[in-house]
Amino acid sequence: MRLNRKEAALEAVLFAAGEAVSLEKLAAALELDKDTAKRLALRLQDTYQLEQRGMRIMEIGDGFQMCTCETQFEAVRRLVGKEPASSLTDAQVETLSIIAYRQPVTKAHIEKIRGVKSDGIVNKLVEYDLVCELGRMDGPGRPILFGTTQAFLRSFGLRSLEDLPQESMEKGMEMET
Amino acid sequence: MRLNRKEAALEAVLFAAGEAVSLEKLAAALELDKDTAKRLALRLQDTYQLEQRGMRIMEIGDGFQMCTCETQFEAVRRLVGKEPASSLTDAQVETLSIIAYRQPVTKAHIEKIRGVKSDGIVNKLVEYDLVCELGRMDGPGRPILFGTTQAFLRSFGLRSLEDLPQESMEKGMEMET
Amino acid sequence: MELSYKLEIFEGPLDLLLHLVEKNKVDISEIPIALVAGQYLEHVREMGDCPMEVMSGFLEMAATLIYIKTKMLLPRHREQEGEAGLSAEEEKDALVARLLEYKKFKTLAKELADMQEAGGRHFYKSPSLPAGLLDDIPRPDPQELLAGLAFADLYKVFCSLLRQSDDRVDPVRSGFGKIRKESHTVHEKMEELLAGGKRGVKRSFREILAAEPERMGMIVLFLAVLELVKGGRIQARQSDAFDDILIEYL
Repeated sequence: MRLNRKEAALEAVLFAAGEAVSLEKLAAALELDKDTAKRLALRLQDTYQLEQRGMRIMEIGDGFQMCTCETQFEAVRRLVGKEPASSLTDAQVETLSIIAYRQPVTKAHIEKIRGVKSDGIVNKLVEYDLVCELGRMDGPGRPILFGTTQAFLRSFGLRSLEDLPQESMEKGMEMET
Repeated sequence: MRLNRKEAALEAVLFAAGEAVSLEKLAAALELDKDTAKRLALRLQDTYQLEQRGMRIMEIGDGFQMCTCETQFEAVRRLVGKEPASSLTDAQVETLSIIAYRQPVTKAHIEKIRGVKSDGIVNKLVEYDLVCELGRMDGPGRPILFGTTQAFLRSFGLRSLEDLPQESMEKGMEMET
Repeated sequence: MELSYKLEIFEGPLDLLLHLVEKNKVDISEIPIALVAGQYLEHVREMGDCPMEVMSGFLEMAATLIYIKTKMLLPRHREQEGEAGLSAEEEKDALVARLLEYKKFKTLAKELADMQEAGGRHFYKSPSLPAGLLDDIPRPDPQELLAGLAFADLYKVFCSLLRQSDDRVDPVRSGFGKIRKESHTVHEKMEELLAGGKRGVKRSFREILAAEPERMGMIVLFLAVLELVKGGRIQARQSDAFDDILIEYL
């Protein structure tokens, strides 16, 4: 079914919002009065159901929201479940090494050593449970301090960072040069 | 037009993902082979256009992404209340174009072409997620190599890097380094 | 008009140079170095209190221009064998190539900016997964992520990073002080030099240079000397490389 202009606008607005949009905001965005906006939204809801689309329009509280249709739950689950456990990228290993040896350390300090914004990478490492927040630094802006996690230690068979013998660090240095 | 089950699943997956979904992931989620998944995605793209829907399906890189149709720009802007993306400064676009055409490229090479320090600008582009680290170059100092992201393709409406405007001879001669 | 022109901000030395080429309506490959070098210096002088890291790039280009100009002014010694470096023409060609490359990207950047305007008319949304699915997502196992990575590797990476970040501090440039505004033009300097001696008088270039407190002033002074040599007003002699240059008024 071909949509009329206002319906297409409604669809676009609900999509872009990603969350529930109040009738008031909806009406303002579509330049319609609230009653008409509501009638339009209910009609789009019917259309989606009739056409068995992948999304549906839900009436939530005083507004509407677009979400995936429950019949498509499995397909979406297959999408997100298919995250391959790849190894860390160069940038991630670098950032991890700085955090391991300089903890507790701020993002600003990591960026100073690497010479490039490392925000996203630190966040990723936190998400991977290799790095965690240790608290906040006393000082301007009270930046977050990061350190390595228990899971990080476990992966290297270490009980604590002190378990790391000094000699092995020197060995690392020799290998380097 | 009533969608068949696979089309509805495709729609649901693209909606839920928000970001670009590679053909491989799409095929896995839909339990189809890649060719069929691609045909299906292209058909959905046509359908959306034909029905003048509020969203459109864009081909980005080796995948697909759902976004609002440009004809609905005003309606969505009224909802969001501001410009979608702050536009870049001249220096930022200049740096971005060097990275786009010369990737993978180091900061030193960018600076050589621009004749000016570009550290802060590259960092800003990384922060905007238009540029990312691709790894490190083999060689003295192992400098970081930069390239453009999916978000770059998206915000410039490019399907792939091949869609970049051609570098013509009149625009300047090639300089080998 | 004149005011806004002076206040125009250039992205860098190449941007300024390109502007001058276009302003003089000359082909890039035919760039009149002598003319452009003078205009370039004017601009750099007007930049005034620029941060050192911005200024250094402009000065570097100024030095390149002066170097090429100098080579062009000086009589050629074709016979001299084993002269190191490139000829003035080759230096100029290299600069032209850089300028062309820069111009190409400036043009491409304009096209890209237009494309961004069109691309920016689409809106995207962040991922929104069906309720109940979020708890379902298996997180990558930290152990799997670190597979194949030994603690020694991590230390190696860390050490090489530290070395690079030490390297990043440019020991020469970071030692520079500030450059203050300098008000002399080449022309003024030439007059000053001419007033400083009569026909037959000999002066040490080193001594004149020593009175010049600023880098920019020295560059201008050197240019002025070259202009006077070219104009046949003075003669410059140097008995050996790195010796003082003796200036004789003609």
